[in-house]
Amino acid sequence: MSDDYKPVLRAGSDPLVFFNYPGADEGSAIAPGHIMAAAIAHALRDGEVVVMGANPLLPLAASRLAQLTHAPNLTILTGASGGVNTLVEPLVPSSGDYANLIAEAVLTFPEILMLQMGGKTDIFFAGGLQIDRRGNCNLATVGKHTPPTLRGPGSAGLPWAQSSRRTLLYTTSHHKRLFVPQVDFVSAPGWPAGSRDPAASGPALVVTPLALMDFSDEGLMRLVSLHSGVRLESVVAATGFDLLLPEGDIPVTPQPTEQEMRIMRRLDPDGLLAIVLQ
Amino acid sequence: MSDDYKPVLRAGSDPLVFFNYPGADEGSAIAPGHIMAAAIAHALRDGEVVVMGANPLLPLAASRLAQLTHAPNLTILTGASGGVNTLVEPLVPSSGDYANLIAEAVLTFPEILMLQMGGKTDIFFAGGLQIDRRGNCNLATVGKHTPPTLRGPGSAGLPWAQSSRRTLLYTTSHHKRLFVPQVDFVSAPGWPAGSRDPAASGPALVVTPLALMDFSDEGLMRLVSLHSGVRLESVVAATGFDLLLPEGDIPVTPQPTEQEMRIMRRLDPDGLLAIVLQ
Amino acid sequence: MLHNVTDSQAAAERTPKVMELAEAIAAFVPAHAESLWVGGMHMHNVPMALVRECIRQGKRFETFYAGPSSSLAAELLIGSGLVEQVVVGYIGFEHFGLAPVFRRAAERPEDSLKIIEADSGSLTLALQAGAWGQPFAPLPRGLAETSLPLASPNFYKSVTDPFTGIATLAVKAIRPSVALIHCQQADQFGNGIFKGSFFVDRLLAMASDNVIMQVEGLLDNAQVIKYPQQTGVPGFRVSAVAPVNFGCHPTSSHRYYNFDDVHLRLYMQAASTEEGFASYMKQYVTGPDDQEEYMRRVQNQDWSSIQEEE
Amino acid sequence: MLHNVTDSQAAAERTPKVMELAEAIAAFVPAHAESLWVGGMHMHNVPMALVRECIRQGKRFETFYAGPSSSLAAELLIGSGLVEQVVVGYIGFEHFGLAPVFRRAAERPEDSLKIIEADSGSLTLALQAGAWGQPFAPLPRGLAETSLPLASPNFYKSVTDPFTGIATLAVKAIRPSVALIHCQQADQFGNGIFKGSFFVDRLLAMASDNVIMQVEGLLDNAQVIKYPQQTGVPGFRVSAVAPVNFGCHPTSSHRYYNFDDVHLRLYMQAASTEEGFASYMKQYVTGPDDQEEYMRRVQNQDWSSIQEEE
Repeated sequence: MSDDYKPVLRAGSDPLVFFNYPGADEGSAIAPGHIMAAAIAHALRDGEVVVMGANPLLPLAASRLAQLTHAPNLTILTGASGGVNTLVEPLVPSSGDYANLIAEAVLTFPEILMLQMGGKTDIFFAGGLQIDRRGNCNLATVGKHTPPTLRGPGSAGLPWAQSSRRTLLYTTSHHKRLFVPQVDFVSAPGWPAGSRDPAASGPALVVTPLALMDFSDEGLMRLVSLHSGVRLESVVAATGFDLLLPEGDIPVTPQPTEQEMRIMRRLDPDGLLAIVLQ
Repeated sequence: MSDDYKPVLRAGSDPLVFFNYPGADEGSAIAPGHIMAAAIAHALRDGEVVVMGANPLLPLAASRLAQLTHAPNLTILTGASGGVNTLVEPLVPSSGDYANLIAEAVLTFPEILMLQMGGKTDIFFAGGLQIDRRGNCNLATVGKHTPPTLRGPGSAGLPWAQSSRRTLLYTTSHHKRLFVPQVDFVSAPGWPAGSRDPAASGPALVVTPLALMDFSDEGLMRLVSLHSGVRLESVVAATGFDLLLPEGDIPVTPQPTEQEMRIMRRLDPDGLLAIVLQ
Repeated sequence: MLHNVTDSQAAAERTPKVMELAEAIAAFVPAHAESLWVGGMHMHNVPMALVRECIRQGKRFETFYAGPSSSLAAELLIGSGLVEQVVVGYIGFEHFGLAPVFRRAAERPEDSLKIIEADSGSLTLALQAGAWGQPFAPLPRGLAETSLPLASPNFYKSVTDPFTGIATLAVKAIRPSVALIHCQQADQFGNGIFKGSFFVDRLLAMASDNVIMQVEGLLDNAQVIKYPQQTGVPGFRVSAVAPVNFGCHPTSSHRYYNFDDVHLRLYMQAASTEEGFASYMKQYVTGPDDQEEYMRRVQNQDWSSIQEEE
Repeated sequence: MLHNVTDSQAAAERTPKVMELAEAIAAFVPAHAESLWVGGMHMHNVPMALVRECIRQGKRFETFYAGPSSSLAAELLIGSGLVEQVVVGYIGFEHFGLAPVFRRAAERPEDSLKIIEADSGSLTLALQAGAWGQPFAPLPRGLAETSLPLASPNFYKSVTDPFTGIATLAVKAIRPSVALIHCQQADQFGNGIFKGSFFVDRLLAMASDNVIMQVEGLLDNAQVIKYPQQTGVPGFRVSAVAPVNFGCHPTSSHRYYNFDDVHLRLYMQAASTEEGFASYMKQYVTGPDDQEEYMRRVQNQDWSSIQEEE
């Protein structure tokens, strides 16, 4: 630490020491967060460039997991901080954290946007207040626009999702108010009506605490697998539109391997992945 | 010097040690270059921001002289290097020199252009292959455009001269091929026909080895003063258009004071200011 | 070779830009400013001491640019009623949740706050265009498929690409009349250093008419000259430098201190009701005369009671 | 807190990007590339070893962007006849004088080289628009009063500002298919460090399809991670890293060596005639097999004879 490092305000306010979430445990059991992170990691290919926005704990855990297993050439852009290939452990929950600058480079935020909007990234992570069956995401307003019944934070970087080859959607819950037939406001565009252009970019995967979904050739959301212990009826009941089902038996999302769990516990000793998701 | 500093190619190739110009002397006499630098320095006001392009020895000497005398709050942007308020002594002849980074900040070159084009600078320095009576400057082609009789380097940053409040023109010679009735190509626009809008930005001063000139209310070049020992006839003969003359006696450009000469000799111990200008 | 004593003497004659916080805001923020952009992002490097002082002095802003990612600054300014119109890229608190005051203002049936729905990328491109003196910024493809152009037809307009004839959306250049930014350190002439992330703040300082900078501490000009590549904001872009301890609290100052999760959760809880927000404002913004008194109140806060309430 | 041994093991599995100079050019520069932009400015940080290798391998470029300020790279590429069209911001040698080969090509009556008259500001804005995925860049006011729009009506086109209705000039976005850049140092994954000025090279690396980087020397990834703010070019933007000694010669490499005024004056003198240029090319560009042989020839040059000629 440099000699100009200031005395901390009080215990816990050190920029490189993070508070424990209330209720944080050792995270020894496999939680939905671990299954989700592993599933996202499997979707990332070696050599790809991923960019993430606010609240990036899950995509960051998934990307680091991929880097430490099958994708050592993955490049991670940690949103607001401008960090490239952050190495911080444990992971931190805020995208703009100083800790994310334990990294290979620090870009300005305009540069992060430039790389994203300029098509220099392969993967964009997104979520929303609402997601519909075509993968449209809403981070702005629910209900009519003025005044809304629920005011979200705003569309942030979501309108530029298509500038990355694939968008991976993730949610920390799975219910009918979230998975709606049609979003009230399109922050990130999903697949247009009609059959999907194979060369087009758009939402590729949806990861929730219950299940893994992708999109059909017609651009409609389709169940890929159910997480261990989740019943199809629960997912259908929690989804506000007719989810396409895979042919034949519905697979179970692979449980994280022992090695994957070991890495995730190291990245996340406080079990944030297990807590943040209910 | 840092530990990664490389062995030099041979004597003289050290990035912080500059070659002597052939014929460089102690510069003890007052040369036209000193008169010009002092005249430019006098035109700079405290608190202004100046930006210079290629081959900046003269404007850099003038700006440093101003900073060290009446304008301590002057800000100097040294073109290609991106250096802000360079302090290097002796001055170096190339705008992109590493030595110019003995400075307060290093900007990228896009940032230098951004500040210039975005109107955040007060003074732009320009010159050209041709300058006409309205202050238009040509750095592109003499004669017809394709093919030209003389191909210059190109317009560089000159088209954005008006983004700075005042443009100061300087030349290292004064002859009829340079001071023409009308430039063959406008790289930097001068004053338009008609009377000058007092709020408009444009060329304010022309400094040559013979004389100092400004522009009338109609935007026409006008003699301000003759350098010591220069006769009016010489200037008239070397100027390819009717130069407006001041009313009454024509003043002599002030000789640099003892203090100014002392500073210039310190900034330029090799007498480059005396040599570059013939 | 290096600058010598005479230069240092000249530097000594330069006018320092160091001011008291209140003095800087009084001098460089008009009573009714056209527009405001606050540096930092999310819960990081937000110049909260400058924001609180603007509120104390009752400065009004026609437009507040909440981009690319605003949090507490937007909340306090909106909640104080000092902002007429907010252009929204993002206002929220990441893992702490949605912005309670912004939500309440937006969800109210009466139209007290004008909200222009925008996005972080367009806001940043508009700021960059402003810095370059460009009149507007054409946008990359993609935005036409969102609801934004319809929701904000005056913010996003269509223009025909003169090279391809293809219609593309564009945003007008933004040149904030006031920018508030935080650097960890600066010299007395305003050469500011980011000890961590840059966020949008370097660009912001280049684009804005008036830049007011708060810093954790001052350093010598000689130190700045030693590592000029480290300078994040060149001094000539800065109107005033205000040194202030813990000036970003409760957001973080990179390398100096982390965001204050306890205080932020206290804010989230208080601001969940109008009354709670009003008492928060009284206790922490309008009540304290200055940053020192603010910090005393923060430090005397009974943390344990708040944590027990969880 | 910090990355641990396991990470280093993973990093060890990453594919290094280090290549021999000739191999890098062979692998990443198409035989007939659409466009080329060379980093550095004037006589500084120009990746001359990469440029000479492109010429040795006979790579052809449809468009060469001579912006914002090109010197010897433009000369050698134009003189080799490998460039079909050059977009000119500035080609010259500052205090050494005008560019002799460029002059000769331009002043010839027959139209062997297509020259697009442009300017450094517009070229840089076009590159920036390319990096952002914007279709074009509107220009600040002023250019309409120059001769440029008339001289280059396909480079500068008029567009109507959709917010004000005012006509403004614009340039099409530029995304170079090949960028050659010089960093003083890089790690094996292409994280490059500028030890001095950045010039346009950081932006260039973000905008271009293929970025080939030469460096004076390699450093450990661990060193890069120690000072991440120092990284000028993030590795993922780089296709290949070629370590080469004195790779910018006869231009400078900031902090490493100054430009070689003797060799530059030798060049200026030789290139003042076609025959002289041809023998310069044979001696210093096409003749030597590689950078080592080039440097031997440079070092064996009889400096004193050249200096006597002055």
